[in-house]
Amino acid sequence: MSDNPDHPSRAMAIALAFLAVIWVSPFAWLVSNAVDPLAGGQLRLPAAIGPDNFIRAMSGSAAEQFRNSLFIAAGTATLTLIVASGAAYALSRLRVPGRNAFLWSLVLLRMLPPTGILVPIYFAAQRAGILNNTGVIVALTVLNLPFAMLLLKNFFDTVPIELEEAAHVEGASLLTILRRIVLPMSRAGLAVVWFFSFTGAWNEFMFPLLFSRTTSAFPMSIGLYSAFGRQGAIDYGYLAAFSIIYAAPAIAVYFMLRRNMNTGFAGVGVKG
Amino acid sequence: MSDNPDHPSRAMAIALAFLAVIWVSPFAWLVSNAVDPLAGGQLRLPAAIGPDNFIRAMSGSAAEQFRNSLFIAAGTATLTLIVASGAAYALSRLRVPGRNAFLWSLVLLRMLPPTGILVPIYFAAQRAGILNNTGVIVALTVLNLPFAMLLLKNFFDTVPIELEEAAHVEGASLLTILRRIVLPMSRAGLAVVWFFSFTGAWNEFMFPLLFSRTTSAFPMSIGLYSAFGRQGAIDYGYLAAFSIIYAAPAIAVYFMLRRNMNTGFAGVGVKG
Amino acid sequence: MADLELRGVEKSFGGMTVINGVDLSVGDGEFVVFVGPSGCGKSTLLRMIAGLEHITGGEIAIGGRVVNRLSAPERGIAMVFQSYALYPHMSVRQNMSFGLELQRRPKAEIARKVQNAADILQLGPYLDRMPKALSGGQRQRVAIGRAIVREPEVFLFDEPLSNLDAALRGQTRLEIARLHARLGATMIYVTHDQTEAMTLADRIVVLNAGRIEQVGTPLELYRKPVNAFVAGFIGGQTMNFLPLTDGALPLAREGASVELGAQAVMLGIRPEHLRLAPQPEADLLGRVDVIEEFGEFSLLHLELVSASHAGAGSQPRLITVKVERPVAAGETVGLTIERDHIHAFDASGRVLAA
Amino acid sequence: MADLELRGVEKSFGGMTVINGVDLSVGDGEFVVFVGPSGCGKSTLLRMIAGLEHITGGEIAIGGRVVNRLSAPERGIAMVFQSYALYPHMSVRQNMSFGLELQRRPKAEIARKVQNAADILQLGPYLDRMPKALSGGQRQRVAIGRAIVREPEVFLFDEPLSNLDAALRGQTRLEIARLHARLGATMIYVTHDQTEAMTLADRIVVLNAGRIEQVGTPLELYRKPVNAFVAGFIGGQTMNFLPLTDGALPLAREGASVELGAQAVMLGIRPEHLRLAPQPEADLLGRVDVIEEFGEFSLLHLELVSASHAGAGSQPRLITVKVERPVAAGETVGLTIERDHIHAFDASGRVLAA
Repeated sequence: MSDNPDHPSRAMAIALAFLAVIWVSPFAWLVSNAVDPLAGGQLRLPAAIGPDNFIRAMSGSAAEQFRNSLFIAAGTATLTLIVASGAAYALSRLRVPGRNAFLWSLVLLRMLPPTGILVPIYFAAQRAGILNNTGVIVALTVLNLPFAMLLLKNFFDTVPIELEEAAHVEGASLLTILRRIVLPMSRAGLAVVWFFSFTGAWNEFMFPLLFSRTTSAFPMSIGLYSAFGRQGAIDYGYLAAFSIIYAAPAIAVYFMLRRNMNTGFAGVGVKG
Repeated sequence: MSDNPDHPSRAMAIALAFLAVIWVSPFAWLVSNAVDPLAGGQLRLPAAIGPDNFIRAMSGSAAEQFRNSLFIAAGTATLTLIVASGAAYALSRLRVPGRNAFLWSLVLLRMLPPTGILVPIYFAAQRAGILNNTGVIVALTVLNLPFAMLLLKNFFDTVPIELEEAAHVEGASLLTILRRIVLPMSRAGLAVVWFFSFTGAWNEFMFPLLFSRTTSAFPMSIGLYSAFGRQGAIDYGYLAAFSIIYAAPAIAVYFMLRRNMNTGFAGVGVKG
Repeated sequence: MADLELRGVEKSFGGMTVINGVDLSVGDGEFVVFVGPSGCGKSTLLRMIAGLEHITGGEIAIGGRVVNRLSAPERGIAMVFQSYALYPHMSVRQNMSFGLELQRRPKAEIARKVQNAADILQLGPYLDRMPKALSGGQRQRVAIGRAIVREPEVFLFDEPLSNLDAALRGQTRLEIARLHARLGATMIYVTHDQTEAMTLADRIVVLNAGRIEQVGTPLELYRKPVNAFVAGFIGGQTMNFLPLTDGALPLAREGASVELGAQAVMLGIRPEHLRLAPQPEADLLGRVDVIEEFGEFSLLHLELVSASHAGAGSQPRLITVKVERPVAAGETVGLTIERDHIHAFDASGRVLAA
Repeated sequence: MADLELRGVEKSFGGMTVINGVDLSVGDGEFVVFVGPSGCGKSTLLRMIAGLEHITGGEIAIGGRVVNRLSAPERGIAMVFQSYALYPHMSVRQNMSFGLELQRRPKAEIARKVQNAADILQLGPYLDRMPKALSGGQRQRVAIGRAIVREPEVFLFDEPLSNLDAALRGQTRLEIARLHARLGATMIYVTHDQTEAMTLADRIVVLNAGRIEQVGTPLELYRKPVNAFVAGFIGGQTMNFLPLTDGALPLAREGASVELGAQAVMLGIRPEHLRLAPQPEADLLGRVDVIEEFGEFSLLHLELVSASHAGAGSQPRLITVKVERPVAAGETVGLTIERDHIHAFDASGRVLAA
């Protein structure tokens, strides 16, 4: 709608650059404090450089917390993916009466604050005797299911039914169609669901805090909070290094799945 | 791909019904315990019915927490919407060099666990002197921006450029085009962003806990946790009533915006 | 290769009947086109033959064997979909081998058959490309190739050309005609485009609202449509329909008329069967409203002005004429009707024997 | 109403030239069609006239006023987009009033003009519907109505019929022709379809690769194309091109040939300008490969078999003939070339004067 769309407005470019700076500065703070054994919490070039903060943040209870986080996150992501993809395929392909009502009621329930249903879930887990990290995985999976199902249903919907019909005419069984046509074509959606479930569970704070009442079962998200709340002077360097280690697996998983996810984001609407 | 797609498989229907029961039972627990002044934490029909639990959950500090939650949630949602829609329109329409790299780096940063950057954000807020609920709003808005921008950019992308060209040829200014064409056509996206920002901020636990160090500034999410962690016997009825009141605004907002959002979810891929 | 037999085939969806007792015999090696407006049931009928839709009544037999209860892969058919339905994550070669792999054929046989189909369709250079790297016409050929390798008894085509542009559509139409001549296979082809039906078919089946209106060769349908629907649907330019008074069309010359019998209520005449004529000898007079120039010929859209034709106070009556030499707009011209090409219709739209 | 003048108009995107010095005069009230294959620059040229694309060289004048530096709304044009570009959240009436409201015209005037346009286009019953409740053809008419109410000096149409199906396209083409006759406005119309160009245009501009190939009336282009591109592009059936030997086409009869002069390297003849003839008198002999039956006529696709034409070991040479009576496939037939309709081309593809 502009005569000259090739030249962006200067003001816009500056505004975007400003936004980017605001966004980047916390990360700069993190890195500069983490590598500086003498870190004092300022945003500045490190006074010294050394691995001391990282060594402290990777030993003892921190290492245990890292393992707990990994167990919770990978377990939740995998369980969510398996259950959700089965249900989503059924929802995408079968004309179950009331299918839409079912889907929308799930979405509506999911809109509730998860903390709002924490209480009944806690008691349910207590009864079932899974008031531990396995319980966290089950609870988070149940919470993840509605959106995971909706997202995957949407991906399965984009696999044209004609492709399945073509494969059927050529003699493929339902299992073959799933294995050779539907799942490969939905790889992006599967990757996105796994990744979001993973990071969601990795960041989860409330459920592990309530479910895992022994310190040895705590994940890193709780460790970060307790490190932060320690008595006396705040140990900036340790905090920064801990934060970076805490963030690392999500970034690693992101890069592992990135190639798949680019189209995945396109699927949920981000064209890049 | 089936000879007879009109009849869903029975097994599938049962599996879906089972899922639905698992999903609904916590809510049944909540309601039955909340209306029962003698609630004991079982999933059963109420022994008695009375408003006592609700009255206790709406008085004193609980009412204050409700107001705080509302301030944080509405403030975050509105600020996010204004900033994100401006930036998203620019991203959608201008060919800024490196636009895609910019967008993707924001998404990447957002993938980091928010708790991972909690530490620098805390100190930044301390410096800026906004270590209070206004600070929570600013921090949450900054965290919301990347996804809000991506989502809105996507909505603006679906407004065909030809519509803006047609309005331009008819003599509309950029502001008129935005006001009369782009924003009305993106109402669904605006509603979705506002709603997700609102519920996200309403549920937020970490930021208010760290930023608002006085009890009188705590929102309901923290109130729920402290009610839960109280000494002595657990007050099931109070907890259930509190949970329901806690969940109510999100549900109310959902129904207020629902008509707009149905197409909004379609936009992010959910056909319903 | 096989013949195909439909006997009283019906289909209803929750009380609504979409296919209404269809009987049809297709001979071995015949090319039959189902044509009709959208929603006439032609695609549903094809999908019922393919085994992709349930049959709620009647019988379908392929090669003499009733296939009602057989699933699609057991029917020995191959289908080319409107959207091509290529597997986007497989190369052209993988797309074409998929069906044979599922049948666990030996690798060498698969390779030979794929190469053979690729040669027929000139797809050799593209075998290792992905479908998205192909043009629309090439994808179309891959979809046909995927059908060929399976050597089916019957080929089913569901509007295979509707996603191609006009020029490519003409070319691909020719390729399909050559393919049929080469393979000699039984082919059923669905389209809404009467040109495709006319140019490709051995026999055309005209469908409307779930019923067969007429079955015949292209020339039979053009020359002897059995009712007004077929008459209006078939033909490059739409037929002119003129209402009659007491079974007769009054002409421009005082007292003259074309008599078609008491039962006739409408006369049909194609634009190419009207001729310009000097006004004293003309059957009809018309004022030129719009001229469409095609180079080789022109179409004149006329408003009838003979006193007996101009509707009394109602809409002007329009008629289309195909002429070789152009005429100026606004001019009044005389027309004669070629008596051999008149179609007479009764009140129900059926043709009356000439 | 205004005339339109393009003088050396150029457009380049980052070093690539897409419009290459176009000169054109369009008279007041003329209907000019830009036609060409996709990517020829026809839409870009239209958008440059509309003011939606920057002009990198030359001048555009509307009604004698150079508009290069004027924004789109100041140019006095209205544009009908290929996608119709109706505002989906406004009713038909709001869509049509939007432009006039922006000009702050009095309510009564707006209502009158919208009603008037709705009457012309028979949109009265739909004024309060939303665009998504309309059929494709109705949306098309709303888009035109939105242009009419603004009473522009020049109407610009960007492939307005390409989203309609074949039958509706024919109807809407007629409506646009009637609209032009009624309004007498200057209209520029872009299409890739030669039929639309031929039937609608006062004058056709054939574009190819950002250059004008030829400007002329439909009949001029059909009868006297200036080069092989225009000859192949214009016409219902594609022209046959036959290569010459030393400026002559050897014929089937021993020693006979058509002499076209030393410079000629190719002969062009349209399918409608070949006639079936007894073999002793024939100019060319061909074996019938594929027959396309159109009812009124047939197209024969022949493989030339006269000794001098069948390529030595190379691809068979194909030729298309339009005939009135059908012939059996596989039969060998004789053809005569109508000498009046031969086109001769030189090595660069230009036509040589007859």
